[in-house]
Amino acid sequence: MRLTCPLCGERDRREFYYYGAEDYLRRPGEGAPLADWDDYLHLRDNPAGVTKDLWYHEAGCAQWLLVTRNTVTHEISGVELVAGRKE
Amino acid sequence: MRYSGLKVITEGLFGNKGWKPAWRDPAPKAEYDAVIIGGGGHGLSTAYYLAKNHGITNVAVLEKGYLGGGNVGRNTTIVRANYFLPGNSEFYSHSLKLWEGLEADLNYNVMHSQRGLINLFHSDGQRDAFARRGNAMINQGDDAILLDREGVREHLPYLDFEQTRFPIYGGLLHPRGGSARHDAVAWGYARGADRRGVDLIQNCEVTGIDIENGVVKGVQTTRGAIRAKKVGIVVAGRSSQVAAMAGMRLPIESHVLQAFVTEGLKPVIDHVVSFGMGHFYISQSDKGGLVFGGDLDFYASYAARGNLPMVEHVMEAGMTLMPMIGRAKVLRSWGGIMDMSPDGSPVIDKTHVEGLFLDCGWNYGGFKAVPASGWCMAHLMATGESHEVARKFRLDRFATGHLLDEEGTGSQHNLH
Amino acid sequence: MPELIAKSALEGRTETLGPVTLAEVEVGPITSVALFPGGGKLAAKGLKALGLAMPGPNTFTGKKGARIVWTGRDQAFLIGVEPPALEGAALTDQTDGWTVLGLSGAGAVDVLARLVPLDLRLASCPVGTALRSQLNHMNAVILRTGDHAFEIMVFRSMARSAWHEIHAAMDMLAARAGTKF
Amino acid sequence: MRIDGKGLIDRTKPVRFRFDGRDFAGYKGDTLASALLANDVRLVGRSFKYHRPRGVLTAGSEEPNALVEVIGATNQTPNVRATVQEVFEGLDCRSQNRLGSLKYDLLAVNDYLSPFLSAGFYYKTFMWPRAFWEGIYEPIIRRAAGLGSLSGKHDEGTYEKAFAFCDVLVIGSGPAGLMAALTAGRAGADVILAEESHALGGRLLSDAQTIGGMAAGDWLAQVAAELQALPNVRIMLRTAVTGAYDHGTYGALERVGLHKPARPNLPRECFWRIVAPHAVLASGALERPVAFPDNDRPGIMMAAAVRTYLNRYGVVPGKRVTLFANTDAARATARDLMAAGVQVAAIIDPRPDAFSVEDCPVHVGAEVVGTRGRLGLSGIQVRKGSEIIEIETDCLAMSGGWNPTLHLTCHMNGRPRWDEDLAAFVPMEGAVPGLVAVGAANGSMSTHGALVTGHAAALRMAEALGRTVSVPVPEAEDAPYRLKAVWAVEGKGRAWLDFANDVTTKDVKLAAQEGYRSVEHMKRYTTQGMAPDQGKNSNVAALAVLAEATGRGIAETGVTTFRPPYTPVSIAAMGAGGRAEGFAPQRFLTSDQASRDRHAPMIEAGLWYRPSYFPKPGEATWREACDREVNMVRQAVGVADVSTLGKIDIQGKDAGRFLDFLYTNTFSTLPVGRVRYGLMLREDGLVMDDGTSARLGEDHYLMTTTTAAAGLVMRHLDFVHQAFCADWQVRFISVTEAWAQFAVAGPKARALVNSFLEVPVDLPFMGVAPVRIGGVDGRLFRISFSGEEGYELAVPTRYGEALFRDLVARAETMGGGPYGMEALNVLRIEKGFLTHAEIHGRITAHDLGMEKMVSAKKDCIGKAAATRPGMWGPEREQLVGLKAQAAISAGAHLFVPGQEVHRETDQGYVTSVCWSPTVGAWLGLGFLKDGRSRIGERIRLVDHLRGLDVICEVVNPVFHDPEGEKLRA
Repeated sequence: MRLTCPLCGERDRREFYYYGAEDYLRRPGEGAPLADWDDYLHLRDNPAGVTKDLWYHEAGCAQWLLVTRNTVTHEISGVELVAGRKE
Repeated sequence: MRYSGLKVITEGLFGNKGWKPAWRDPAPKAEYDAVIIGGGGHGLSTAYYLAKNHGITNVAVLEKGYLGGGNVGRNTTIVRANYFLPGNSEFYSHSLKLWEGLEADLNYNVMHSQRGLINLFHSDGQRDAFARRGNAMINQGDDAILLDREGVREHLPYLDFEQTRFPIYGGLLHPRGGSARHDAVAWGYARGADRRGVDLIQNCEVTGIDIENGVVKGVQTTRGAIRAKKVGIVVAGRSSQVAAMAGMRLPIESHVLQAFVTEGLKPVIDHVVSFGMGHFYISQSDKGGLVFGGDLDFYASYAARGNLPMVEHVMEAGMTLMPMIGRAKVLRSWGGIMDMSPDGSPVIDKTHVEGLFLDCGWNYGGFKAVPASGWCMAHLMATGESHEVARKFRLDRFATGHLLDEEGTGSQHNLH
Repeated sequence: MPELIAKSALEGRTETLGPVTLAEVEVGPITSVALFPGGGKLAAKGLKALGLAMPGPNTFTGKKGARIVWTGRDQAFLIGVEPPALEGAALTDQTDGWTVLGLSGAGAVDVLARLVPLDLRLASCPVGTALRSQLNHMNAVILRTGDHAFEIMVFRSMARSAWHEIHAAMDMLAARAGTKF
Repeated sequence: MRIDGKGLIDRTKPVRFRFDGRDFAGYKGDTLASALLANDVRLVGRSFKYHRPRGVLTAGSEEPNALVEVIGATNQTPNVRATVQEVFEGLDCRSQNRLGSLKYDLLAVNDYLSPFLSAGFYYKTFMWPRAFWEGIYEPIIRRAAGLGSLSGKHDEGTYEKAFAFCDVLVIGSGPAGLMAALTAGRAGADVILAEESHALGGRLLSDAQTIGGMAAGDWLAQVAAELQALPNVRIMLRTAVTGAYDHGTYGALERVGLHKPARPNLPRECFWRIVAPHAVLASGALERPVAFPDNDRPGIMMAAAVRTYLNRYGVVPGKRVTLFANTDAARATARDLMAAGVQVAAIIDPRPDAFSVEDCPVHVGAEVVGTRGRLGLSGIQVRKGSEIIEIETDCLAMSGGWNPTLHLTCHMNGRPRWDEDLAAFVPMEGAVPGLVAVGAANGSMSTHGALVTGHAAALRMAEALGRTVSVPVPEAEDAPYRLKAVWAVEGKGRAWLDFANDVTTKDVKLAAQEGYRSVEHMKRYTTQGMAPDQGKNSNVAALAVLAEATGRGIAETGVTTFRPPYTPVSIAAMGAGGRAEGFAPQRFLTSDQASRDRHAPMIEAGLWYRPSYFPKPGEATWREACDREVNMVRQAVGVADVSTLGKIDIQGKDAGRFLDFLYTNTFSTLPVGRVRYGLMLREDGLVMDDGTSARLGEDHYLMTTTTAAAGLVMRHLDFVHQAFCADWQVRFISVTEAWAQFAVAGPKARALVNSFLEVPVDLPFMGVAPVRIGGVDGRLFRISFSGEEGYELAVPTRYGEALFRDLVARAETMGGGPYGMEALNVLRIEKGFLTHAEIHGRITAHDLGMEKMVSAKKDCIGKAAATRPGMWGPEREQLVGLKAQAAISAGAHLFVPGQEVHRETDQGYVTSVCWSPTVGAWLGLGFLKDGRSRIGERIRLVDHLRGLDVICEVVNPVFHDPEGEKLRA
């Protein structure tokens, strides 16, 4: 498996650390109800198909990446930096 | 038809012409008292115990492919009851007891073999953590023995005690741990359920769940609509998709776990052995293949196949721990799709829909749970109450913070 | 007053096997230059004094004695010179954090191909390339300093493992040399 | 038998080898199989279940029968394919899976018991009495099962792994692969041509034919020479591509040293990770056997294999050969044999309309229905209409047609497509992105088809790479492929489908009869396809038999999935580099040698090595040393290397704000020059790590983490920064490796520190200041992990060793010295300080009694989730100290004295213990239900595993100097 880091280029999967779904980017604000935190921390769409998830180029540039990916075919259709991402 | 050694001999003498099908191939009826979605190990055992323990036999198991085609047919077959946390301890303890009577109960040889499981540890801190776990196992009524380095050497003389990267300090021996023949477990439960009247319906995919006013009414399938008073979702690996049909969003992320088997070899590994400093566990099947595995590939996936970095990690772990296996050749690798929950423990619970029940989130420990999962899910579906050994497997425990996190790795689905 | 003797991780070890030489290299000061948001212009002024600029991703510029190596988003290592006073960037001394290994000679690429998951073909990795990646299980910064020459930066505490693994790869290649390929 | 003038072996280079203790001679270029056949050795193994005599079936890696153990100087290698293993001087091997000799295998009795050993018999018996399973039945089954054996000794061989990158990977070097490689190579693309065998050519080495008007061998030599000369083409011989993985990654196994005597540092094998955006699968096709009664005797071989042995190795496996084949193409075997002067007794062709042109008896519309010969074939029975013909023959060449070698195209779950005309599965197009199957692997069975499709695929790939080229395709044989599918022949006796696992047509039918009708059920119930050949010889025929038994078509029945590896790969090859210390990098402290000089046992702490204790003469146990070191710190001064702690340099105007977000407590208010203890939560509200952070300047902090969590914390910081506050004025970088840091602790610590500072400092507790030591800039922190007045002194790493030696020498003059991990642990337990033994991932700030450290004035990571009802409260276990006069243990559980001991009565557990020389008692830290309100109670500590049952006192976890007067002294 290979991922194209927007900075480092195409690299082997072994350089990356996987965290989870992009949900982790939508941190509830202060004072949000606990149900929002349950959503944030635990509940997932978990699609069999295209998803967006978070990878960390741990052995490379140490950037967190938002990857658009198909969980069935493993096709990767987009990678962007988490820092400075388009909301 | 009852199986026995005598039956094998008499059938053999007459050309094996008299063997009957292990299960029927019925067409789905229009209505059942209960429908189980998923014909894997857990679904089949749920149906079996619904019939056997609760006398509910007007039951259908709906399987989109073939029986036992999910994780029960693609795992490393380890059976153990070595948990630390209350909630898990009693459940797996109950499961192990069921395993110990399974052949007699099912009249099917699932080759459950209590060859002993040894978890190796490689530091003083790990020793203490394993001792803490071993004491919990004994407190639960199960067995555990703390081995020092020499004790491990007696059992596993082939380990690399001299050069391995993380020296072997000792191991926690769980004598009643072991392995079983995975397919046979599915088939044994299937045959047992079928003999009690359960309809096992293969190639029947559920496409929708019918709910009216918050009450389940039945399911839509590729073979037509089926009405049911109670519906159980038992589809680990696909839980999120099926639960979504009932409007639910689950605390589950699907991950691929690879496993490996070598060519057949004469007996060389007697126990189930696991490494404490890398992800590697191994046993030898009765056919002679070394069956081993490691950790998840770590990215969400529904493709039942993995990638090389984890393959290599597993092999490297094997080489540092027991380099005598180096010349065994890997014959086949495969991947299974795991329901990973945020604390590594499963869910057996009611849902917000009346009559709809959920059994999911087995992470990668589902095989050994097959008997107790079915037992408890059947109890829940039959009585509406959680079984006493599955009471903590609540769906809302993540929201409330009553976690069952054995590894202590936190609410990241792939870390358990 | 104690006399503090400086010691590098490998004490300047050098070894040649066939055409390939592996050696610990002394590169002088290493300073991380990490730009603050909006700090690029200010930092550029300071670097200009050295005749350097923040390098683009996966490259290094300058020559031995004063090099600047890309190491991440808005981040570079200034190597070989004491850092100038820079505004707009966080400067952090990294001199002692790294051991630099030089690997050179025909076959250096083959040695690295045993350990590094990178496309090292010259077209993909020309001289002047700096890649953050792995040397087997260690994080590393790999600089292509010549067609047959690399500098490999690893964490200082892992220098012995790095040496051992590169050396093992050299040994195996040397043993293969008699093998028809 | 060797035939003069035939074969590509080097007859000038004879090679001696041994098989089952007998010496034989072969030639360089022989495989073990060809050399044994040349020596008329037909019996080479025993089958898996029935222990039937078995001979060589094929000439490739798909061989199911001829598996041997190769005996090396230090170890043995099981299940080596004799058809792949090249002979070399001194090669020593033996047959396997036998009890007694190969000829008189005692387990051959199983063959007579076969009616009782049908598919799945073991699921139906061995259940009574229960205790007999592990005791009797299973051990017997295990001993009988398996094939070759491992020695149980460490594999000391050398193995290698490597990466390779190219534009076009060509898999297989038959006509299709050569044409593809030539086309892509001439176009200037970087090409890797991987060939499983030891020579280029594939079927061109076995078939006498013409290409482009020249003998195929000459064309091959010409193309091979050009490819070798092209700098952009890399030829990898003895390299089997074993797996197709995501995004153009392929696994491949190279046999580097297996065909020659062992040599130091020469790898036995190399496992390649090849990355190629484009790949050509030119792996050819595998001939398939026919399941007729007793089709498994030595001497019954694949027709193409017989041809390969003749043309490539100059060997014929018999004196009177017969051919049973259902294609025109297979007739070439008979013609080649006759041309070489070998007697062909008959050709049996099941097709009623088959031609009959050969100069030997040809039985059209006939089938083989039986065979004779105990240890080797001596004759066959042929049924032609109602007539049975007996034919004497010692070699039967069979062919049931061909299966494209499409395995790699299935590695990403692609399902092959059934082609009715070929009566075979062909690859699904695009099943592996970037991989294109050509030639026979894609069902183009003629040489012409191979050349044309190989060329076309490579041309398209070159174009995709922006390259153009014109390469003419030479003319070649283009005969149509005609066959009548024949899977099984009815008759008396068992007909084998899977030779390796002893699966017969009866087994497959029985599976169907018993309801195991899905192809996966049949496979699993009969074990068909699970033997070393992975079903290469049997899958399609077994499927066809199942389809017939269940009244379905083959396409409808479906196939089982081919999974990696294509051909078995040793664990050692894929795990190359992992042996011994190679499994993970080793991290060494600058004080490492100094500690070893003092005979300190070095123990692993994560990847680091740290001194356990520093033994003195006369100390018999580690405890004596540890007690001494503890007393030394409490009474004088001790020195410890703490460089392993993670250190993160954080700068910027928003650095304080950033720390406030990361830690539960506040750092933006910390004065410059001061240090504060911080607690860091995971977002789920549980404690992630703890440590101190120092404010070095207005916009400059230094965070420390625990050794264990250093990487985790760095990743966490990167996430929080990049995900939530990338626009803040803050940057950070690890400086763990840049600084060597030493703890100096004890009542004389200040004196020691000031003895070498150029300018002595008077630091307050939790202060930090820059210092100069011997001309070097360093940092001095007044922090303590021991409870004594403590300092940590940091210098650039290169000075670490010198400073450590100096500090230790000075300490010794003051009655102090170095202390190791054991003493460090005792000191921190005495003081109630935490490590990851306590912070084990299920612990909240509330559990630790640190809920007041969670600032109410600001948000921080983990704050919200920690308020969930299950995360705090008296039903949870809380940190307590335990004190006892008898030995206690970490890992024990806690109970109320007098109550029964079981799960329901469990009150908690112990995480750390020590003998405290300071307190004069055994001390422990642990977690007890509602523990803080139970201080002063007595609790029963039970450790079944270590046989301990001790009454302890529940106490405050800070045993030593609870008011902290020594720290602040």
